[in-house]
Amino acid sequence: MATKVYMDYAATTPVKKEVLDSMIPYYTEKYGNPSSVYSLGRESRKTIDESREKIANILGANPKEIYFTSGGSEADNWAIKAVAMANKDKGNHIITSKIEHHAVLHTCEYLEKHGFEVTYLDVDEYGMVDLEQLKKSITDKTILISIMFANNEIGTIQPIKEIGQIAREKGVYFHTDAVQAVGNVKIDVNELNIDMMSMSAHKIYGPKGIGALYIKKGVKIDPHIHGGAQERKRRAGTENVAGIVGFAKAMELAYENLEEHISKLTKLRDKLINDVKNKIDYVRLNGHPEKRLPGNASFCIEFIEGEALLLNLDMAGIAASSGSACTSGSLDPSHVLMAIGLPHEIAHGSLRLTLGDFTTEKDVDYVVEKLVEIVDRLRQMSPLYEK
Amino acid sequence: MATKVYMDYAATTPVKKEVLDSMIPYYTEKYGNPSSVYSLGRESRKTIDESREKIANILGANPKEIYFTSGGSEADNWAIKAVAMANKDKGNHIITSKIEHHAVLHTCEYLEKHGFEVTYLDVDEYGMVDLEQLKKSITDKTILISIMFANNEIGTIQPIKEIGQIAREKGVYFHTDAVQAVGNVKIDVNELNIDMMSMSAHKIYGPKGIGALYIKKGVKIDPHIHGGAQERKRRAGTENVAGIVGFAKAMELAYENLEEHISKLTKLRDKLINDVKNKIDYVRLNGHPEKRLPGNASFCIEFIEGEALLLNLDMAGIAASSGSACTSGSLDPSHVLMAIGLPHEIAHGSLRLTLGDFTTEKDVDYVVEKLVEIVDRLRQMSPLYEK
Amino acid sequence: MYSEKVMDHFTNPRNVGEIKNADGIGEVGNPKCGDIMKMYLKIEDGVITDVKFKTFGCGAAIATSSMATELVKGKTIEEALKVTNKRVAEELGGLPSAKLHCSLLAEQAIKAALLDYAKKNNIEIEELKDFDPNEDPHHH
Amino acid sequence: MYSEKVMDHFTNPRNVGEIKNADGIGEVGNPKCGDIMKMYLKIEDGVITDVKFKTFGCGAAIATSSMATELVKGKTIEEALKVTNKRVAEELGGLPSAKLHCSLLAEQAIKAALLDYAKKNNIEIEELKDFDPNEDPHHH
Ligand SMILES: Cc1ncc(COP(=O)(O)O)c(C=O)c1O
Ligand SMILES: Cc1ncc(COP(=O)(O)O)c(C=O)c1O
Ligand code: FES
Ligand code: FES
Repeated sequence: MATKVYMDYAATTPVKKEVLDSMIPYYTEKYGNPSSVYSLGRESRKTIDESREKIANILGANPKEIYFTSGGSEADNWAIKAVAMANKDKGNHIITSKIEHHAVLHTCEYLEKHGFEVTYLDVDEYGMVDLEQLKKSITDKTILISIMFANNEIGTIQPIKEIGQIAREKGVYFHTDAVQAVGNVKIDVNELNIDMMSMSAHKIYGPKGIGALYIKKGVKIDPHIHGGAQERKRRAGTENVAGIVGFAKAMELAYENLEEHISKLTKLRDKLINDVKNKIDYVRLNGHPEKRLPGNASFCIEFIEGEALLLNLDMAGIAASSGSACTSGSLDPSHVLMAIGLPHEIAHGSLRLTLGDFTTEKDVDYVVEKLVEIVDRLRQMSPLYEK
Repeated sequence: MATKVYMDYAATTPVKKEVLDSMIPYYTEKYGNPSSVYSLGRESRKTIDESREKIANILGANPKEIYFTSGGSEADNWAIKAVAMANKDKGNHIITSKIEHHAVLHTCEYLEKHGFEVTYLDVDEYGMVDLEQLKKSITDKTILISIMFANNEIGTIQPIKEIGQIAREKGVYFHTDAVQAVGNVKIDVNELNIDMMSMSAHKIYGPKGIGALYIKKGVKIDPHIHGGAQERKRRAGTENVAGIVGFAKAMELAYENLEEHISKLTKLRDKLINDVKNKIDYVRLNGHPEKRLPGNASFCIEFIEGEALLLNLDMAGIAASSGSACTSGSLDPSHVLMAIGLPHEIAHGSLRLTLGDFTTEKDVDYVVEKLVEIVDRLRQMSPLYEK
Repeated sequence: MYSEKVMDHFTNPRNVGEIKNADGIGEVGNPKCGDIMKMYLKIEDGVITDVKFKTFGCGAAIATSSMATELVKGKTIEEALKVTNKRVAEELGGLPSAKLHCSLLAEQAIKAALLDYAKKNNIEIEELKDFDPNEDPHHH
Repeated sequence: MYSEKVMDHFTNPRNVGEIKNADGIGEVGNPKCGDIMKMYLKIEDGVITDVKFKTFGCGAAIATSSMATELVKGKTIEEALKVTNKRVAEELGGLPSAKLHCSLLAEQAIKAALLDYAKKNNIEIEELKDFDPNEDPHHH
């Protein structure tokens, strides 16, 4: 069935019309290589500079601190691996949390195989890291703290400013994966004490395959891709000009109407959460009740399994996601749901509904209606559910 | 002045209409994340699979051997660094050539700082590597040979099959940077004994920011970006679906009409070369007279300097490039022109004109006409030129 | 991802439910692994006259439960014992490789129910001598 | 990349050429570095009455040669010696930082020509006592 209601904005978003329109000329008539000296090339260079400036201004950064990458995963990999490599004479210890995106976790695991030590901080039942545990974990071998801004599964927003403060006091670099926070939270990198920050365009109505790493001036970090002189010799490769333009446009749109976006999404999300809780029993909300992304509603629905739920929702034209292990055919449910202390069988029944700029109240009503039916049907065939 | 004649196809190409048309739906209605289980996501997954298959078929590869990257530079970095890391217990020696793209050279230099040894093979006056020197350079510590398929500045095409044969006989991996060869040469990876091959879409009328690395089944190589399970867990990050579709479409178009493309370009190129040689004295052709890319005409024009030439051409609406040091304000002219044995002062007068699918005979005539005028004017003010 | 046949059995699973006074009941799997299958058999004169199931698990788990019940219904115990996970997967037009273990669950649930029947009736079923219903199919 | 003024002087360079029987000729730079500048001066009663140049080099090198000739034409030797590369770059509305060394070339070419004039006429110019026209401006 064709998708009637898209409720997976945290997975990716459609490209907004204004964004696509801004990109098209850079595929067709304005195709010059930004490294070329002739006018067609200089025009591309100028466009990249302007895009970089737009993004920097929104984040309170200097344009020279914004480095374009192919997305959030590359930005995470770069920040962590290249700070580790560049500072290994200072120390070999990295601190992160148990609920990071795999782009951070698997990178840390890779570094563990190459002589680095990693502390994975616990989180509480709401997904919050403990600042005291963080402080205690810092040793004189610690070179980097990497804690995500907002979690992609349960939506919890961390106390970034305080974490940055602790890092700065101890002279340790602080990287944050802000892929989910960008476009949903006001961010000033200096105010929040951030040294490096990962971003991705396709989560904010921009194109897939483009993102950026903010690197504060003075941070000691190796280049990520060697080659041409692009991105101030730190990330070689002919620039994805159209992608960069689209990313900047998406940022502009997101921050032009941030307040409105947040209040609209928060209202819809709260309605969704309340309706689900009122109409379905044995449901719990995952993540922090207040400190959460405006569009994130993450549930555990007991006695049923996530993949079966998603397939049924799909058949009703609803796009959603789950942290169930069965979604990937693997054994363990999402590490995030495990980290907030959910038992396996409950984590298996997780459902993530994420709302976005095109979500309407009617969509919410439709999803709740269908969800009630489907949950009922699946519970009827569940050996765990006894009325 | 607006560009009237684009003769820098080796730098980048405009995106063809058919290519752009194939991409647009993946920005708008078909925006699903390929990792999602619902129909919108499965559709994206299917599209990626089909694109991978198309590209693999053209190259005689298995679809599972094609890994999408953000471009040629990333592919080069991945191949070299990750083979080095994965095979360092076997050896620490890498062989490459002096005329590689910076994405290969700077990566090798980086590895030299981290305990690897690199042999940079010489080339002859035409830019050809010497197979005997290659054979002699292989030791039992050699783990990788990386030699480019075709050179981006002077267009010389290397004896890839023979290099691959030598590598295979010695049990050494063979990587080739085929960014310039793809779309201009028929390539069968098995026939040519290639283990890894870098590609980039924006050189063949596809979008910037997408490319691929061919990795033959069985090659021992580390993942490049850690994170999600994309690209068979070897290159994480939400896929650039539109980019992948555009890349596949561009490959399809390129190989549908390869013969025609080659014969058309070769004819125009030879006309250009002959006209320039006939109308301007003290000019030499760089690169191999026959074994060269169909669209590449690289000259050295004595007594004048490349940047001044490019600026004048730009004012006449002509987009071209040069390996002159002055183009970048650096001291040394292109390493490629140095490697083929040109003296500094001659390398400074280099001019690369590269032709493509939209080049006409009229374009060639216009460029020759303007070039004659400009060279004359610049020579008038050159202290080196004495009539 | 899933074949049409899988989706059909997942959407309209056959024989869902419980049998009051079943002659054999088998439960396999483990909620920790995210999948539990419970199988109810009615057996008369060595023939499975009725079968029902309840399943907590993914689409493949539900579809294989459904298909397995269809395959054993009306069959003798001997015939039912020949319903392997491979057979169930084949009848469904194949399963993604990550989902093959789910079909093992269905095979085991039937065996567990037959074992229960055998125990209750003091019968010895040769083929089930070494069968352990508590073994975790995920770790095969 | 280049200012309008630079492009103007690059496109229409002033005073290109040679002066037969020049009173002072200076040549600096090195073709190995990709830039050579040759400056011809006509000097009467301590005043530069005519000046011409030839340059092998980038856009900035040509523009700075042109601007430098304009700045010294009609000036006394003392005034000409005050035409620094900074001054030339400023008059051109600035240069990209990678191109600043090209403006040094112009300053040096003038000095070299004045030195040549001084030598030919057995004059001592105090300011040029330590000047070495063969020094490579790239390595400053
Ligand atoms: C031979 C060669 N290798 C690598 C590259 C780099 O490719 P990309 O710009 O896609 O990173 C280029 C072009 O810039 C090239 O010509
Ligand atoms: C928190 C977080 N980090 C990183 C990523 C990876 O970003 P990308 O898909 O652009 O590589 C994502 C999304 O997939 C994410 O949600
Ligand atoms: S029941 Fe878990 S993957 Fe099928
Ligand atoms: S003369 Fe070489 S950079 Fe200006």
